[in-house]
Amino acid sequence: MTASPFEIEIPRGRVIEVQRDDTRVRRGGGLLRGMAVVWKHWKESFKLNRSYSQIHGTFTIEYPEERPRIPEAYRNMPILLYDDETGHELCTSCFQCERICPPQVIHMTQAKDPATGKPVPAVAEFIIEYDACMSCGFCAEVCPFDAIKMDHEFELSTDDHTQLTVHKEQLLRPISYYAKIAPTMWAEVRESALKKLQGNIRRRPDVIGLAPQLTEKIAARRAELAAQAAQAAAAAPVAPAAAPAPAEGRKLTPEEKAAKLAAIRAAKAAQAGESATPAEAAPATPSPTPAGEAAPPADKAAKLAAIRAANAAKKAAAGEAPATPPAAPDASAAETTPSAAPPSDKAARLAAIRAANAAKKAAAGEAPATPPATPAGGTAADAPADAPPAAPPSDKAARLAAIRAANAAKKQQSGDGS
Amino acid sequence: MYDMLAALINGALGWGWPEWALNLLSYILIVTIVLVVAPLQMLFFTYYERRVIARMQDRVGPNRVGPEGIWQPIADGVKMFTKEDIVPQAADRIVHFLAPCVVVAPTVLMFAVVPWGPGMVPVDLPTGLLFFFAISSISAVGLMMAGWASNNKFSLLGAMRAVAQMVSYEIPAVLSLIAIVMIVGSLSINEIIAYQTGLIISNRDLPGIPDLGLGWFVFTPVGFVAFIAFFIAALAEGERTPFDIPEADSEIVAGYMTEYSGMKFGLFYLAQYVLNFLLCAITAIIFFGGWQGPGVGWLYAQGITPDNPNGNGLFNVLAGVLGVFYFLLKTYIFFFVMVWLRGAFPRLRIDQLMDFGWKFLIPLTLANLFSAALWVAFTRWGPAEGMLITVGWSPVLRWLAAFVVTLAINLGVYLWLTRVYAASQAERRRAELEELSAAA
Amino acid sequence: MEVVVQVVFGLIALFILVAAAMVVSVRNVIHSALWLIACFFGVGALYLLLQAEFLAVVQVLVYVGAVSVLILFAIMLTRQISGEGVRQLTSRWPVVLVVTVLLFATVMAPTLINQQWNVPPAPPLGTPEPIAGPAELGRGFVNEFLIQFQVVGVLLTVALIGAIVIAFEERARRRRVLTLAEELELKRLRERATQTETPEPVEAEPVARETRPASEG
Amino acid sequence: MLNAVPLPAVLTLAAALFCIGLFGALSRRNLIGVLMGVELMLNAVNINLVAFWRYFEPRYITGQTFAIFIIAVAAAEAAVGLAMVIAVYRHYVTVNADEVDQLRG
Amino acid sequence: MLQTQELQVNIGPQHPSTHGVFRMLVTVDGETVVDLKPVFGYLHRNHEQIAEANSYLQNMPYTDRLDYFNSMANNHAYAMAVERLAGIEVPERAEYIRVLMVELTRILNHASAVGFMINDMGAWQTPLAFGMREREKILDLFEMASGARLMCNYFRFGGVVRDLPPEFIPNLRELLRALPAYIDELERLLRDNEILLQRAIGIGILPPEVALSYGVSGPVLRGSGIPYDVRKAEPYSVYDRFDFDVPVGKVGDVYDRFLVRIEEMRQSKRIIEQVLEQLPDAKGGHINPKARQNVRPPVGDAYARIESPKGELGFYLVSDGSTRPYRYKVRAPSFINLTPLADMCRGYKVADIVVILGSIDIVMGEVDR
Repeated sequence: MTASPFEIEIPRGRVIEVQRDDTRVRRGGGLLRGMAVVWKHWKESFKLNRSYSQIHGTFTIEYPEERPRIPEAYRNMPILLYDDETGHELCTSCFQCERICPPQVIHMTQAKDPATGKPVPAVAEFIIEYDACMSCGFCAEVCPFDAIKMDHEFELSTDDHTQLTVHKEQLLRPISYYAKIAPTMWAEVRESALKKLQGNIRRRPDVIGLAPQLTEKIAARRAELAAQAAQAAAAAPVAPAAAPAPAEGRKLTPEEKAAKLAAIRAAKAAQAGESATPAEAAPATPSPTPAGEAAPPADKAAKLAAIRAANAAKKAAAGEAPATPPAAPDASAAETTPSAAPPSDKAARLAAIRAANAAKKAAAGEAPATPPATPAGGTAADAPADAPPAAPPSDKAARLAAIRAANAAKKQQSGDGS
Repeated sequence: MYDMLAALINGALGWGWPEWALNLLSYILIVTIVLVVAPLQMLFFTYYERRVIARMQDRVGPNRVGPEGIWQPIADGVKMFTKEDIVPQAADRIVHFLAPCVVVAPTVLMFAVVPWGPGMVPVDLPTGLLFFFAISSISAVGLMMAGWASNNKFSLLGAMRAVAQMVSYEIPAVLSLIAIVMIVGSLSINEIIAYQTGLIISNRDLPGIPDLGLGWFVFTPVGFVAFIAFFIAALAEGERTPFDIPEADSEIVAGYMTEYSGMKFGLFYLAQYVLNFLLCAITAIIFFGGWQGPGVGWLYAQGITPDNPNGNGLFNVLAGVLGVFYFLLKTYIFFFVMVWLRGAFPRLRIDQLMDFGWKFLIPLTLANLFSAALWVAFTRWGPAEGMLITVGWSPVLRWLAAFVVTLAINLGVYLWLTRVYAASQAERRRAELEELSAAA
Repeated sequence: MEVVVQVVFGLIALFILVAAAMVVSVRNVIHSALWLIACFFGVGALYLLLQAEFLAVVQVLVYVGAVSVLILFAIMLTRQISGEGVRQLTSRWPVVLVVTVLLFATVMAPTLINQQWNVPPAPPLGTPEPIAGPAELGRGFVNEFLIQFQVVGVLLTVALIGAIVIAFEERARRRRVLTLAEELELKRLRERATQTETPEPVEAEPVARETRPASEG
Repeated sequence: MLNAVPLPAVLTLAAALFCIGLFGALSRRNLIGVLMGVELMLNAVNINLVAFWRYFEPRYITGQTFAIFIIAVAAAEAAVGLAMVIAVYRHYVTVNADEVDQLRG
Repeated sequence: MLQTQELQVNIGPQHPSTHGVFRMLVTVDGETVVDLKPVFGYLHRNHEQIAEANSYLQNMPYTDRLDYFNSMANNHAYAMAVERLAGIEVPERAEYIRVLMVELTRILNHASAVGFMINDMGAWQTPLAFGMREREKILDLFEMASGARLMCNYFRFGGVVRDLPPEFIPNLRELLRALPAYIDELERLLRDNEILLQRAIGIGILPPEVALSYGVSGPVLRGSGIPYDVRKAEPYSVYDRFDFDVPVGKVGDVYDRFLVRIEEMRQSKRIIEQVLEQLPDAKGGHINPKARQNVRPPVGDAYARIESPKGELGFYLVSDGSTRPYRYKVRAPSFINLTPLADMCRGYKVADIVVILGSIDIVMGEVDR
């Protein structure tokens, strides 16, 4: 080795030359030593190793059975948050995330007040192209309202590429979901986020800014607004006050009544269960919502699903763990039925949602550790995607809710069983 | 097989079949068994290898198909069968088709002389060992055909490497076996197994040793060196790490198999794993007594044998089961060692492999041959053969002398060879350089 | 039993002759070599039929395992891989054909006409016949045929050395591709050599050109 | 075998094989082809030796011994011959016998 | 008179051991390499042009994708360049966190680089599996801190995006307890292995003067015996506060590079231990609160270089006063270390090419950019 052509001053530490001896006669000892190392690994591999300070033992995580530990800071895909209590989305469409996004996959339009045409601090449509998203997390970092956060859900694979262009309905998650997956990170920003939200709610007229999943809340809000309008009107004819939904003041059909009844029962059953945690189970990941045109059969099927879900939830609450009820297949069957229900069948939807919530609560109460969402997403994905995509979002949401209810109940059952 | 069938059909059932019918039946039975056993061994070996090597790498290995993944090879086989069989446009179609057959056929033929248990050898050829190696050398032709017919540089290169490797390592393999053959005095595999009775020391070398079926050759210095040399050569013949150069994927993609797909590719794998099984089996047979083990000899002596026609057939079955158990146990242990080596070592370069074979292994086996001659001389020869030193020595002394002398020779040669080999490796480049500089 | 043996012999003979004919007539050299292997196999089978087991095994070991592989190697090394379309026979092949057929006729005529070979009578079927096996052969090699055996051993050694000498390229004539480190080492060696000859150091020539010795014609 | 197949049949086979080999050795342009012809001829000789051994004196080893010697010689011949082919190829860049016509090279 | 036949063989672009889409047009004489022409660009993603169209912060996740093994190191170099350009101060705790992350990166890179090299030598995955196992553990730590395993995107101008989570340090200490045993084991498995010695000693020698003239850096340069390490030559961040050694090789062959990598893992472990000792406890000091992420640096240029695990990684930025870099240039160590490949391979056997390539330790994402 020639002397090094230039000297480098090393203030601390020193230059060490690696130890090697090329001239040593070797007789196979190194081979045996290597074999000994491998033998040690083979011998020790019959026990599991989950520790950082161990270098032996099997490290494999058998994935579907055993889930990897996901740290709080884990970021996969962005999601939008809405408030559980008021139902309002946190997003105000400030376009910060759209601007920062390095691959430019966030697209949004600002909501406008239908009366005045002025922009409202709420988002009308919000699209993220998951397929091009690089999960850098800048959107979540820059969002001043903490409306966009990074999800922990990573099972996003699909055989339909277009499903990876995700719309607002599928992006929305309740705050409670995020608080569950990232408690400390949410706790840091909770105060300011909710404060800002309260300020924004005041500037949102009508139902703008409400998460479309929460159709009951939208309905309630509409009723409230209608009642205000009715009071404000000087002319006070004998209003058919019984009708809760003034937009379509129709009488309830017997079927709708039955659905309502089912929903109430479901709610009661769930309350009877030991649903201590108020946290809601997660809704499905942006799952394909096969939109059939609403029709009475579908309507009925949805109701049926709701009733079954209610029953299942009741059973689960009672602590029985029989075989899985056939609710889930039925629900997906309902999905597949090409049908057309008038969008006004609100009662049925309401029932479905209540059932869903009840069941979800039961599920969350009993098995909070189970990662949510997966089975729901899975079942929904089972439904053929060829249904015409013409149904209004609220209708979709109702059916989704019904399915989720069924799935939650199912999961509850299987969770108890296992 | 024939004896058994005769005893069963003509004896127990009293049907009185003619001899040729029994012969035919026994041959068909044997062939069927071999043809069924060979692929089964291959299937098991792929699974076994993958599980073991996964464990060595702190993984789990295939464990999804069936209990503990035991059906994984079946699933792989089904996949192989359903894959498209692609023949390159420029390939020589007939030779391309024939090559896998030529590679597989000898491996099945080699089963003909492998004894599974006492009296359980398909054909007891007097030249069994030679037959084994003669047949194994045929697959080299198949590899050459595959490499040439594919009309691909990588294939041809891989085939030429494979054949060069097989041909060169056949020499140390056969030379190391010849040492054993010299001691036994027979090429028959049954004879070689029969020699290895005793306890640590064969009771043919030193009469009076109790027969526990443990007088294996590996316990003698000659046998040990032969075993090491043979096992290394077997690794090279079976194209196992560190000698898996023909299919070194980091260099020449998949060697001669590059242009094969579907079941033809599967046939190459079949051939390779069956060959590995056979090499492990031969190692177990020659150096570790094959089916010999505590109890087998005694059990078999009670059964029906040519020497003892009035024995009890039940003992035959017991001895057979125990013998097959010992035999397979040893074979699988050797395959474990093969997998272990694969898990631990990188691969040699082709010229280093040739150097190792020709400059280290062959001198070592030649020296071992000399030791074997001395062993025979010390343990068996008398004044009649001109061995005058040992006149009047007791058998124990003769055995001890043989042991010490051969151990000294083998150890000395090993130490000397390693030194010379290392020096030759280091000096070659240097010498060439100096020559070049002198030429300038 | 006799019929079976006759049929088997016929098949083997046919196989050998067809394979041999293919060896000399096929255009592709590789195919020709493969037919040669088939022919060797046939001869091995014939040895088995003649109850020369050891010889059959040796035939397979030496011819199939070694000689044919050697031939295949030589073909591939000389890169006459695709012999298609190339004339494989010399222009005088009809003459050769006539000559060989005549030779065959002259050899066979007395054989076929005069069948008095004084073959000892075969023992009746089923009686064990003492046939020399590998053990007798081995003993023969170290007793009766010791000299011949040694001569063959010497012959093989000489052939081995001769083959290496013939095929070996002299190191100086062989083109040696130097590695970077060797180039520098060589440069240093040459510098040292020139320094010892002449006191003042001579500027070394550019290394990269220098170290690939031009192959002379 | 001895009863079933007469000795002349085996000898005829050997002679035919010899003649085919001779034809190959004389008519092939390719040097390797010539070598292959020679190998065929050697095999024919071996068949003769083994046949005579088997039919005349099976209890002695002379015939087999000579066959083995011939196999050894054939192997040596193949090794040297192919080495020469390779040397010739290196020299003339051809393995066709009729193109290798220079005494000096 | 000698008609040696030269054969041109393409190794790659789709080849099991070219570490990505990389082609080597090799002229061989028999098995000896006469000439080698590296052909790359199959993975060219227009990184530098994209960066000039992005804002400064938006480039941060793109630097992750350069050398996807060492995203932390890439982040560090880029953040340093922008900080120099815009004059941003970095709090001390952030500097320590940065050093910690980059040294962890070095360990994981060297562990898997050694594994890959031995894999190219033909070992059937075992050293690679061992290397990958340690890598996984370190990636777990990265995930805890940054939220992602590979594309960490952890550094920001003026610090790091978030402070270390509370479970990070205990887990790191656990890992540090295992590291010496792990490195020793890897060494025991390979260091004296006769087969590896045969494959590695005297193979791919890069003499120091040639190495310098090509401008290679990192373990390849140090393997050639030149003690050049940016951490010592131009101590950036807080590297002047740590006590560590610079291992150098003797001959400059594959084996030296292997040994240097093993030794550097030990030194990195030493640095990490010192970081843990000296780590300031200032809560919330992980980022300079005054630093704006949406930087608009003044007109000028800046070059920042770090000792990335693969060598000297530099970012050169020119600002025209806007929010986007006017010029953005990466000095990618993999690319520059790859340039002497032809010289390193000449005269060796074909099978050595992959080993030499493995010993250089390239990542095509960085070579092609």
